[in-house]
Amino acid sequence: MNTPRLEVRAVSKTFTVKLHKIHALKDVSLDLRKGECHAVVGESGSGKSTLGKVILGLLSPDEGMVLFDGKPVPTRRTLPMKRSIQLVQQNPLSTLNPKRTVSASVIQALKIHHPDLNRAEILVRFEEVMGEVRMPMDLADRYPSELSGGQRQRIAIARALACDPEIIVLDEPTSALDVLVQDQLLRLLSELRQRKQLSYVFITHDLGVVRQLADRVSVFQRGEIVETAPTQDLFDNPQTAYCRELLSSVPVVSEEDLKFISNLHAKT
Amino acid sequence: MKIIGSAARTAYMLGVSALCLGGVLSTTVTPAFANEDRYVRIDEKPSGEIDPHKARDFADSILIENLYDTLVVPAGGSSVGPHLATGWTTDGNSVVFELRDDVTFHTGNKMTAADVVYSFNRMRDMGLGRSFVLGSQIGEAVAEGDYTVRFTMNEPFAPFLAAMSQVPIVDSALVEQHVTNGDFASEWLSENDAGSGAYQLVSHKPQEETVMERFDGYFLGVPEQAPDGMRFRYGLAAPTVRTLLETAGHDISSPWLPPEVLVELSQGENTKILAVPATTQMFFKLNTQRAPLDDVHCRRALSYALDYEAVRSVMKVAEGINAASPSNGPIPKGLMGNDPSVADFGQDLERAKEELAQCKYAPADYTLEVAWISGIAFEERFALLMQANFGQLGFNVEIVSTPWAKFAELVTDPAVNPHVNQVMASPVTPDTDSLLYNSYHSSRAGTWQSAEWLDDAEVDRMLDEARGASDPAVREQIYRDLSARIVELAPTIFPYNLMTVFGANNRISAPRLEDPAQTLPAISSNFAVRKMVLRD
Amino acid sequence: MRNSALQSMMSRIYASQLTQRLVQSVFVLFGVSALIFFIARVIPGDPARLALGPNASPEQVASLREQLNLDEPALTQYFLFLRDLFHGDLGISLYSGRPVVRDILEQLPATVELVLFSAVIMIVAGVVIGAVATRYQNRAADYIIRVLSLAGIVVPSFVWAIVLMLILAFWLDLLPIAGRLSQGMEPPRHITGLYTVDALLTGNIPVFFDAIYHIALPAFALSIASISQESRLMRASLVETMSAPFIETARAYGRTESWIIRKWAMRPALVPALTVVGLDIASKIGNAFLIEAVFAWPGIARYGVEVILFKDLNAIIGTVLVISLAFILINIIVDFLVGLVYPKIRLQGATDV
Amino acid sequence: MSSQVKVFRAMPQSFTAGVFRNPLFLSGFVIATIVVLVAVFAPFVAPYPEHAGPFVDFGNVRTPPSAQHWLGTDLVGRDVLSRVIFGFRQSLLMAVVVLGLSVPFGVTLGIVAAYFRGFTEIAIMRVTDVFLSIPSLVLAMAVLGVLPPSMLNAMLAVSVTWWPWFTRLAYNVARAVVSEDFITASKVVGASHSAILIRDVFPNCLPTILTKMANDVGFIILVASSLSFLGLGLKPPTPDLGSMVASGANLLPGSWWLTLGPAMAIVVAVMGFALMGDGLRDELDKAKK
Repeated sequence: MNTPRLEVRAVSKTFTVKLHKIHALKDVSLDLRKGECHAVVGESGSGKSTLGKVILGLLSPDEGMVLFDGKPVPTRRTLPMKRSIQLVQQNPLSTLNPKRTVSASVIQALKIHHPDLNRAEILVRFEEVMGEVRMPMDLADRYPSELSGGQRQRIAIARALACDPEIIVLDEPTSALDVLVQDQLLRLLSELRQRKQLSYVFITHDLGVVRQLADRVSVFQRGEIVETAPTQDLFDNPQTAYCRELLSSVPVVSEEDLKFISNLHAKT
Repeated sequence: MKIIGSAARTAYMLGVSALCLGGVLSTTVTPAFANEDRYVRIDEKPSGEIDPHKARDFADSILIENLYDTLVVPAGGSSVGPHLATGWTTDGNSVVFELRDDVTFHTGNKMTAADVVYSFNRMRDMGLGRSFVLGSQIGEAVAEGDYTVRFTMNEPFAPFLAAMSQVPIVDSALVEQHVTNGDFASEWLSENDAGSGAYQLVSHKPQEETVMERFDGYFLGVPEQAPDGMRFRYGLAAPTVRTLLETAGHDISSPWLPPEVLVELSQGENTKILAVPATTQMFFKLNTQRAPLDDVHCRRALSYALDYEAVRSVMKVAEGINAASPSNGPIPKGLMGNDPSVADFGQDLERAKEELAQCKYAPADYTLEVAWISGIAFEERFALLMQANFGQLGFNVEIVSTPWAKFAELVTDPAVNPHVNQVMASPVTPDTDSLLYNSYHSSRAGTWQSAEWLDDAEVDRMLDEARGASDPAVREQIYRDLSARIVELAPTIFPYNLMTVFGANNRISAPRLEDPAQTLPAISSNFAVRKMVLRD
Repeated sequence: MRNSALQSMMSRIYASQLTQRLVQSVFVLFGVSALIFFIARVIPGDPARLALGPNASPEQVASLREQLNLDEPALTQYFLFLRDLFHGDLGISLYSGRPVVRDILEQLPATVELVLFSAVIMIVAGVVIGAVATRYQNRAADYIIRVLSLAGIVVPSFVWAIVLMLILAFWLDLLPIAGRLSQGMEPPRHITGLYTVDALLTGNIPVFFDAIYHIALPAFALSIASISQESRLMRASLVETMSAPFIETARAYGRTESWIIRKWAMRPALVPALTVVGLDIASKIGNAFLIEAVFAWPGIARYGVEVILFKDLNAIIGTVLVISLAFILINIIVDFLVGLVYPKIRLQGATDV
Repeated sequence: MSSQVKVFRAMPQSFTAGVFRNPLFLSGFVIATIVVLVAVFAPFVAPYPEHAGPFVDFGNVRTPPSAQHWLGTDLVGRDVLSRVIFGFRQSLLMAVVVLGLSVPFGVTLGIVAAYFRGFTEIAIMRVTDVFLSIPSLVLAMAVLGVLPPSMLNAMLAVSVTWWPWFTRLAYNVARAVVSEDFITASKVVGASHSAILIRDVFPNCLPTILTKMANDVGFIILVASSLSFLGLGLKPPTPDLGSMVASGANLLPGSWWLTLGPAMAIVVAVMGFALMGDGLRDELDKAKK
């Protein structure tokens, strides 16, 4: 059964900034199977986000290609193709258009991918999606500035879900949130993955999060993948020096710690 | 306040020192230049042309008047008197001028017959400026000795002598040196003078000022009390001129000041007005080729509809003095053929409506374009008046303001030439011909002077006849008949005869601009600076 | 990277950026020349007829048309024009009958001098007034200054010119209102064409003061609107700077507001105010016509409007080109100077091509 | 529950409330409102509405201010106050049309350039530079020199000089907006370019554009009056504040009322809108912080 849904094949990408060539991606390959969460870790600037953009079709690679269901993805993606791969970004402050209510942002996505639905049906779908991300409907006609960071990220997820995607690129979705909210969001993501058989490309520099969520991990250094392995293997037995260094710097937050923190919150 | 103390202190100091400086300068710097005080300062429209054979408008003609001389000069009425020529004889088909032998150019060269021939040919061959006064009837000019010139005629040309008063004589030897590529030395002459006039050029900046100084070798001499020079300034705004006149920073204004300013100047302590009862007339020229004014009845209707009294009321320039007086039709007072009995034009709406009823056009179908020359402020009021008056007949009137240069171009095409054009004109030469021929002969149509585009065989015949007739009495009669014919055809509305009025500082007196007895009909002749008197 | 290496890289970027700007402005100038050439070409009316006057014969008009290439297709005319332009030839002005280049060279210095003086007045007064407004931010003095500076902007400059002339020249008779020098004052030997500068260079002190005495009123009238503009900008930029963290630090040290404004906030705040100086100077060239008309200042702005009304093709193109060239150069120079004064801008600029 | 969802809602209310507490904006708003009302109801407000049309009364010229004519009469006997009131109409119409032509055009080009980058950006911004490299008064004069004088052509001429400023402003603001994450999000969601431009880019540029527009109403009146002063104004007898000042200025100081009335009218109108713009900008700056 498990042929990859998404394959990145030997992709390279360079940028020219002030006459200097920067290799953002060097010969990067990666597979993603249905329902799998593939984490991409590395320091900032190591090319993780560029990979995300290539997968999403926001950048076209200089060399190599992206395959979806075994077929090469054309440069100009069709609407169903766009629908299949969605994105949740890092910064909750700017991921939503501040001049639109959150309902408008989500409903836009619904309308684009469900042109045949009428207004009432759209609203029904909207309520469903809001329910899936546990957002109360009375926040629907708020502006992003009137919501908390976590709420905004939920809306961003809702917008992605509205498209009925198969794959979601999660570009550091929790790094700007405090630990508690981060945890809630990760639980939500994990639950959604199981329920909807979603595949995630999880871009992060936070190995703690990786351990919690990812099935497999690719480690990035200066545009190259230095190691790809199942999560447990990587944590137990890192193959490269770079990975070992990376792992040694991870602060470990245990389940007990989290419980302790949420209790604190509950009391105050 | 101590916050930005130092900055404020600096600003304060700057202000104080500027004021001190101003005070010191105004008392010390200004009066240090004695001889410049004896320059007369005159202003005009934006730019001036000093090539004598390219000069064409009023401003240019003042410059040429002072830099150059002509064979003959206007001498009152329609006559001309001797100037560079001591006299002339008419001999069959030619005119022979005897020249003075004591005239030197500013270079020191003697003026001879060769210069006269050269100048005439240059003016005619270039065909610019005022060369239109030289009818095709004039044949060629030949030097018959150092001080004798013969002009032969192809056909009789009565206005010949008057026309010669507009042909400035240049120093041919000097001009020849500067000819390049057969350009008649026109580039050089646009910046230098080659004349014999009472004043010679010091500097010429066409958009700033032209300065000239007394020429001591002038053959008629320049009186001691005449200004030592002239500063001819271009493009000063009315409030500036007005202020300068008050503060003795200026002497004579252009004639385009608003009448209200002239009224104030006439009452000023240091100022006065100069009024020249010259042969200038205001013409409202109707485009006779453009519907609905190609119908004589519509034209007459407009003539009767105009409120002449109101037009003239605008031109009050001093207590009890109105620059405008009722007109006698196409020929202004003081020119041959003027007929005081020609109707005193007045508003008569009844007759206007009668004429309109006979017109084949319905006024409501047409929008009349009434033009005025931007810069001549009072013309806008006439346009507004016409809009109201013609509106009473049911015409829709649109007012367009055009700069003079653009207007001169618009009139070349009868399809776009406005229906009504306001033009002030005076005869270029003292001869009636120079005014009427260039306004009404069908061969002349399409210039600013002939914005009417009149095409009438009868008028053409009379104009040609008057050119050929040599007997003044016959010419007088022809022009009177012509005048009646033109009034009947109504190509033009004649709102008023005009005194040309200038604001002036009290220190200048210009007899030709003030004393009707000394005033000459060609208006620029009155700007001979050597005839002015400057009080210290 | 070491500091010196960083600096050398910065200055390389800066230099390449400057060259880039210069190259770009050449293209912009081509654009301006094309734009104005084609605008001038659609002016209805026959320039040849205009030049020769209404009494010229059709043959004369036709021959001049040929001489001026008026019968060629517009594009050919434009290329012929460019060819001549490279030879420093803008043709003959129909309005003055002289080479356009000569007319412009004669008129330009007067305007440059006028604009320069009013720019100096503008910068000094604008900065001082802006600083005062900031000091008293959101208090009565601030609002009064802001309303007054608005008045400076909303009263048309020709009205200012007339009002100043009435008061200072007509009623008080303090300052002259026409010309660049008193009558009889010989202009100084031509070096730059700016009378004040030439007089200083030739050591002719009376002429220097006389020139200043004459330029004072027009330059002030021309600067009023931009003083107001500049002081508003200065205020806005100072207010912004005053809320920056490093100013908070200074406050924490107990410095007075005035000290902070002068010593700390002024320099960074000057940058945005100075960058618009270029734009302001350009708008002055336009406003200069209004001023030059009232004060009989023989400059290029007045010339420009005359030739537009006269439909003098060559002169219109020449004037607009020169004015645009001046505008572009001024902006580059201002940017360059700002870069020198405050190097941080360079890097921001570098990423903001 | 779902019926409560409003797809559109105005700007956050705190901003609107803040604007109306700003004294600059408030005073400008009051002045501008009065000017607009006077202009709209000119025929009812003006004491002699017929004096705005083809009317002359040479028996009653140049009378100083009096009970019948609060601002005196002009050179052909028309009531100056009435003409000033109708002059507001022309000025506002001018401003509205110029903004109506140049803002959509300029802003569209600006955000398109910022969004698409590449050749589109270079082409648009260089052409804009060309227009910005000619001082606007000079450019407007050149254009008006080409066209015959009429209300519409005057508007066209000013618009030709006005749009590049909006292009540049919109471009600068939009460049910042375009780099925001929500634009990427919209692209990923599959929104079309036009939808992104209209829904995402434009609304986020709008406050800055509106602020400039408020200011510009006044400045357009100013530029138009400068053009009129140079003799490139509207066709008489249409009341035109700039030409009224210009023709009156020739008669200063004697007939001061001919200049004072229209000059004050320009000042008041420009002031009102400029104050509004100032206040808006203040609030905008606060909102950004």
